[in-house]
Amino acid sequence: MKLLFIMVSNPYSNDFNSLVKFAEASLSRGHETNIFFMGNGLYSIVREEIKALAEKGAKIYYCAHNAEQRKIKPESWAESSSMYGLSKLIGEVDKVLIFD
Amino acid sequence: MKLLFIMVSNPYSNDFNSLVKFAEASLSRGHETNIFFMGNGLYSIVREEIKALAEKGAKIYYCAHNAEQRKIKPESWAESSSMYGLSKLIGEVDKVLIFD
Amino acid sequence: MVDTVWIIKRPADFPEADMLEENDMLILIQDAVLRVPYFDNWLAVEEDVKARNIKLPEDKLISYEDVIDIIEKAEKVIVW
Amino acid sequence: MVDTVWIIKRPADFPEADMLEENDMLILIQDAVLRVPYFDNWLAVEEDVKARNIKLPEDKLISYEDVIDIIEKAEKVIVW
Amino acid sequence: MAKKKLTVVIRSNPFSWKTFEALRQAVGSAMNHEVSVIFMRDAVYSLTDWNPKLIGIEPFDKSISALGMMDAKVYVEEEALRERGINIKDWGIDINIEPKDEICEIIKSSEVVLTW
Amino acid sequence: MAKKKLTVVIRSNPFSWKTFEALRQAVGSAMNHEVSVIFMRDAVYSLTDWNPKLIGIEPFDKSISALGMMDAKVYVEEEALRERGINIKDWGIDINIEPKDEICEIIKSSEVVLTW
Repeated sequence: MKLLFIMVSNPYSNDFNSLVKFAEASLSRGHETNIFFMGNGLYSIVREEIKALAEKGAKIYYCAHNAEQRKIKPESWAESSSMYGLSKLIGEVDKVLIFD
Repeated sequence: MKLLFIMVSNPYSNDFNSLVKFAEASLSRGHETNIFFMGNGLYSIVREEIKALAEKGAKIYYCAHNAEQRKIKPESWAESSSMYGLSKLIGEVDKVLIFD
Repeated sequence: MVDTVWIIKRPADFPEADMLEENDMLILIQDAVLRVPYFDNWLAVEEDVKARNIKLPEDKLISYEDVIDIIEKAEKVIVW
Repeated sequence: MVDTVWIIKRPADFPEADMLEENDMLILIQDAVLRVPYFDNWLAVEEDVKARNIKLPEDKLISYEDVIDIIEKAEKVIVW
Repeated sequence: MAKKKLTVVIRSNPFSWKTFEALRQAVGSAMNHEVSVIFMRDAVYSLTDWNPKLIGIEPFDKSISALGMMDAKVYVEEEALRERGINIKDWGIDINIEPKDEICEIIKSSEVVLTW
Repeated sequence: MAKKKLTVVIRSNPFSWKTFEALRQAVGSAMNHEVSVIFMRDAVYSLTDWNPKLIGIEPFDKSISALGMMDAKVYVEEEALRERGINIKDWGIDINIEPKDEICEIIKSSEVVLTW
């Protein structure tokens, strides 16, 4: 299946751990795994665990507006997107989990 | 008097607004105003409002360990410090307010 | 067959009773493992339970992979 | 003369009754302005009250500068 | 891309940036999906006549207007308003005050539910 | 620099990075001040035999040991333990289980109180 995780939570929260564990489990089951970072979730995009998920095949997106607002410059393996991009992703996947 | 504000709260929280308003009020009353950023509070050190407080005379400190952990590089008007530095500050001021 | 999988994160912050259907399933993660729900159909993520040193019946514990499998077969999922 | 100034941030998250002394003062900021305490000696920051469109008696409203003045004269301050 | 019945549920953190972000998400989603936005529990305070700028938060009036223009539906929990003794302001669009059991039905009939 | 009676009160967010940071602050402060650390309400879970690494959090055992070596005092709210039916683990230092009214006295007699 195609899964989308939306990460909005604060940095260094329990949600970060859950996101990483869920995404790893999704990848290990061979599912298409997308993660979208927005709001305060953006702060977590710079963590090593996210880079590792990207290397294992997770597709990483982020809200460019929130990144700019927070002065965060994601690396090139993360794709700049928007609320409209998120909406299209929601239309393409089977299930959505939001961590907020 | 000498006031110390410790900022630990999450970014884009109500505590950020309270911190800024309290610090402005403290400066307007002519008090020595110190702000120490640690933990998730570090994320707020890059906001314009904090720079403005520094320009008005607030002394800005941060926990270097937390900054490095979060990949945040504060500007030069902020002074790198530690938990020991915080402890010494607490010994030098009259009152301490923590926002967590 | 599960209709809605509810992922519960906070202790006792369960969905209102009106929202739950017979074939729904509650899955406890994070600090939600501290309180058992008044609804038979629940499971908890073992890692989150063990991390907090909470004792729950072994047959209620599942892995993150198991949760993904349950989500795949369910009609929908709501992180509550 | 105020002994301890308690800065309250969350609705109804007041200090335990045992902690409060007669000369203490509760100051409500942020969402704490949504609930009035069962303790006479309280004030609320006007900006936080007005921002939330809450009606409180005018004589209970103070500015951030006023809070700083109260803290200066008090024995100590605790952000609760 | 499939058009879905999508519901954004806002439950807590009134007077915060969270509501602003949730509504931005709802507006973005309303371009492709059939969107409902539900304010329940403490989040109902977000629809009163409050003043975000006073506490450093960006107002979300434009998002509410946009939801109206894109035919998204906005619902508020009736019980939550009553328990708090508050009224919502006129946001210039239809806001449906519904009892909790009706709110539950909307959530149950959605394909995608995003909670805030 | 004045040596002060300083109390760090940890009330919520057990199983989190917050407790780790609060204890780091307590250890740093214990070098110059007379430090008490109080665990009350849900924070008492932090002193049980839990396993932070399983959920991506750094253990704070070293901070607790350091507090012991620097003669800082650690207190736990007795009622909070009882209500939750839990026991604290042996952290290798004296941890004082005290009733709520005793905890209140410690807070009242402090010069600086840092709440978490």
